[in-house]
Amino acid sequence: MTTHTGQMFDTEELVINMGPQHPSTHGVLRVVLRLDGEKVVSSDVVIGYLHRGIEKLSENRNWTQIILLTDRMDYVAAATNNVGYCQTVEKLMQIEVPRRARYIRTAICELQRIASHCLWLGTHAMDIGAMTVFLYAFRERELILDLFEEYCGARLTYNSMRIGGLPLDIPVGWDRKVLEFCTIMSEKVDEYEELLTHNRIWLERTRGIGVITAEQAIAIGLSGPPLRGSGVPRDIRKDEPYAAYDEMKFDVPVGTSGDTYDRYLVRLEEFRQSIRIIRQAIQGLPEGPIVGKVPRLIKPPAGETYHAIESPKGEIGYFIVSDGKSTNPYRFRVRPPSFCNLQALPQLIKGHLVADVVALIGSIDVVLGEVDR
Amino acid sequence: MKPAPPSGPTDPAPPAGMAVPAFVSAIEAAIPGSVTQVSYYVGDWAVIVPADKLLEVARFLRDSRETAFDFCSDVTASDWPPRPQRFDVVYCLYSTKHHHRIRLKVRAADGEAVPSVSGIWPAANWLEREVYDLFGVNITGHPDRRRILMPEDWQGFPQRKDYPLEGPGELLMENPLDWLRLKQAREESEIE
Amino acid sequence: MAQSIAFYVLSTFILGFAVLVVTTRNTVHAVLFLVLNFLAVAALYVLLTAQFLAVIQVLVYAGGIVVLYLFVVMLVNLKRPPEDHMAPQRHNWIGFGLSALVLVELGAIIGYGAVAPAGPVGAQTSDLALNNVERVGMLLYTDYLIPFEVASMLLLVAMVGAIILAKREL
Amino acid sequence: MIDTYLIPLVKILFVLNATLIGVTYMVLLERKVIAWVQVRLGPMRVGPYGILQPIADAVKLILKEDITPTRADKWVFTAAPIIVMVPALITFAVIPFGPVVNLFGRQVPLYITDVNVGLLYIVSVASIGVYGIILGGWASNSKFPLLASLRASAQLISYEVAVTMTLVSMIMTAGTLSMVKIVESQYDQHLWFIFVQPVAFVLFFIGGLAETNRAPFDMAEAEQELTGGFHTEYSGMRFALFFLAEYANMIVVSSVATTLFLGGWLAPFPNVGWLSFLGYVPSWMWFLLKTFAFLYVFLWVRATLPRYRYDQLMRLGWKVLIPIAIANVVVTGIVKVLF
Repeated sequence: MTTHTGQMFDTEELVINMGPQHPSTHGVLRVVLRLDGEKVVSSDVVIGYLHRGIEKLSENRNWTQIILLTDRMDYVAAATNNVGYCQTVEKLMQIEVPRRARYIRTAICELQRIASHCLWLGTHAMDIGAMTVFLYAFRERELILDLFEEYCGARLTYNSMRIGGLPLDIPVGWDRKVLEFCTIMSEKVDEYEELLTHNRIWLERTRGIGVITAEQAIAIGLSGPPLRGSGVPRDIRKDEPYAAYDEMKFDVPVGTSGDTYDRYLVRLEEFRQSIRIIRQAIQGLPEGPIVGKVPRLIKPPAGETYHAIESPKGEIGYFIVSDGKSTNPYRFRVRPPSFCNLQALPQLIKGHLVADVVALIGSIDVVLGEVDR
Repeated sequence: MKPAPPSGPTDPAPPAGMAVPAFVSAIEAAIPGSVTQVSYYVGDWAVIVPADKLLEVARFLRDSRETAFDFCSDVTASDWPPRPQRFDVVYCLYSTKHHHRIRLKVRAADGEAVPSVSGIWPAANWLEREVYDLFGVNITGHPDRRRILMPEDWQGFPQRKDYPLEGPGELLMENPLDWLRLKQAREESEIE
Repeated sequence: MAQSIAFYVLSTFILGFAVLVVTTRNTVHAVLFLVLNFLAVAALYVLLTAQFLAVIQVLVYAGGIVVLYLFVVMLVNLKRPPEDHMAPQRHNWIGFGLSALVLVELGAIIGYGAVAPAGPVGAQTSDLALNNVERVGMLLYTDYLIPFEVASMLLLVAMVGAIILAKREL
Repeated sequence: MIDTYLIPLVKILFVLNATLIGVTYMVLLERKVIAWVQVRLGPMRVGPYGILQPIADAVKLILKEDITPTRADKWVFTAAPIIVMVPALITFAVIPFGPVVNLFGRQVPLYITDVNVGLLYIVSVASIGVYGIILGGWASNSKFPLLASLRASAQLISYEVAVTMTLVSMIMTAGTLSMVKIVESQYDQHLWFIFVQPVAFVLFFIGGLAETNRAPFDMAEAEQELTGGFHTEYSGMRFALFFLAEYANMIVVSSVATTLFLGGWLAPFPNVGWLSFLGYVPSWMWFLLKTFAFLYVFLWVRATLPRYRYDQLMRLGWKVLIPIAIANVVVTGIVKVLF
């Protein structure tokens, strides 16, 4: 809007505040944009509005109580957080998790990944203006929430893992329902693709927007689908297998150009791969116990470790220090994938238009509960 | 009866006979005097590095072909108040080529400078801001050292072990350290 | 009778708005009064059964050109220091000159109208065989072809010029 | 006396009220249609199937507090919604809902008036509506509305060019500017103009979407980007006026498209003998049906497509629609001269 003829008029940069109350910042994210016309000159991301001090809080909770706190970080993928935390403590205590528990964990993680991606797809499409996809994706997410409700009684914050295994075995008939869901879901993914993948407006809105090369993506610390969208085949499920992923057959989709469209394609393909993994995990579900040999009082020996798993958003890592004396961790630290991915936002949106900012916030898929903890 | 606060992490040395992998042994070989201690626990290798050698080691770890730690997973810290160098600043590194991990550790006293590695791994930018914000570790050479999670005018550093966990709301918000002193004085007077 | 009343009312409006355009301090308000002025003029055209002209007046002036004025007024920062607004004395004589010229012109028109009333035009409008639009079209492409083409040429040049000005690197 | 004053007055009152009611029910229709597309139910609480929802909405909006921001330009802020609403309503003056019919023994035309520049009248009146949007955004004295109003006005002006160029080719085809005569000429030529000018139809439809600020061109109120657009600062009935004007404009565009391309009040294929039973359906009914079909497509598009980005929208307007529209005019002229 402002002219570039230089001497004729003074152009002013317009500073606008996107958020913390803004319909498409996915929570309480605040982005201060410096605009030249509608083009973003520079930006500053302000976070911390949802900081609840979970890390500090955990230092005064015992080891089992913390599982509940991890639910509240990435609240759209609570089960994955649970698994990550439990595995870290298991690693500290050197507990062997039974095979059945590992299979169920795998299935639950992947269900959670689908649910999280459904939410991402819905909100991302909504930001770009395709509002029907939003409700379609939520329709399928609802099915997953029903499955989770049947499994652990909760629909959002599951608290569904225990150190050393699972709190409870799967309900009777649950495995059949999960397989049914897989059948439904694989059709619905095609439906999403029909609405968006070859839609010309969608292509124009996402192709070439927010391009980040593989080197830049690694340097800035992107992980998960945004990193794979840039063509780096890094997936912790493959590289450092945990739970039962080493026994599963699945592919890691990677993009080529590192733009919003590729990140979208990667996530859509992950829907299919997740369905594939769930099928394998449920069909090959071994019999056996669901909890390993866990002492009555969970008190890991003094020591520290860092353990990461692949959450739907990227690498979620836990750095835990135990002093070996008390029943709570000495230091509990989460490496939140959303936080590290969000760091790339200023780099991504620079030079793009305001309308692309919302597309890009959606494209890196942040959950503010996890960013701020 | 509370147990006495621990004076530091265990950092156990690798068990005898355990082969030290190349990416750990290469550091000392390349930069003499850079490794204070090598530790191994539940499968994780950690290396303690003096703060003044940190940048050199970090650059070596990123650029050397056999280490190739191009991905900075995490930067965090832990606080051990009884120790003179109370902070452990921990860098979790990962190599997307070789798929191995290592942890670098730097010990620092309150106010002691720890050089920023954000020039080597841009990913460390926000993570170091968080370490500064929550622990008050004096990260130097950082391009944009501001608080990140806490409000800009926050007093004190919440993740420190001596940060008060309770107190009269507003006073705690505005100046936790004053409250701490007040509380200490009160307790002392009660004892007398 | 009714027509005369309408004419005088409209004329009052036109003159009133015109005065407001030049006296209002707020530039956006001035532009808005200009729009109202144009709309009143369009109404005057309707009164003369020149519907085509009226519609074009609204479409081109009120709906197009003034919108651009509004853009400029809104986007360009006009809040200059007050001393800039105080007209320097040296420009006054231009204003006087122009005003005098307009006055002379108006006088000439009135005088001419008094001498030779515009009879034939009124006679043509009552001719219902051809409607308003068609007559304008016929005139434009026969009697006034050359001015019409020259005007379109001028507009084309202006358009190309505007593009070149706006887009430095072609 | 009755013919010159009373009947037009009654017609004006009737059309005005019908339009306003139609507009409020458009809101319900939109919510319902989009809900059905999205496997939802839509409003269900007020009345059976939510049929009284518009009334409840109207009551709510009228009773709401009407806030004028402190730093807003008070007069302009108040005038803007009115400026948007009035043009949308007065365009209905020239839209023919049906031919001259015999009503209570009188010959009554089912349109308010037949101006010989009807089509241009609609275009010019619609161009006034832009002011409401620009001024609404400017007078709010707030950043997001200003940005949105600039977007909206630039968009409207650009697409006005494309739509007007398209209309030129239609005028050439019909040989008249009068809305009634355009319909009559479709009867005379034995064809709806959609079959004569399919390109113009597509252009007009796309342009119409953009002119009414509808998805996928609803840049001005892209709530995901601009938190609501130029009417962010408006509340209560003034906000509702913006809202209603949008729907009124949709109805205008649909009516114009029906008149121009779908033969207005004519039954399908009025000249085909064995289809003459379609003529038993009243003409105004056909008009409403066709208009409604158009409106449905408007809603359908909104439910399906993502939103264009602002620069892409301008590019589409200037680099695609306008050249095609001009080419269409040239081709129409050539065909007209040759045949």
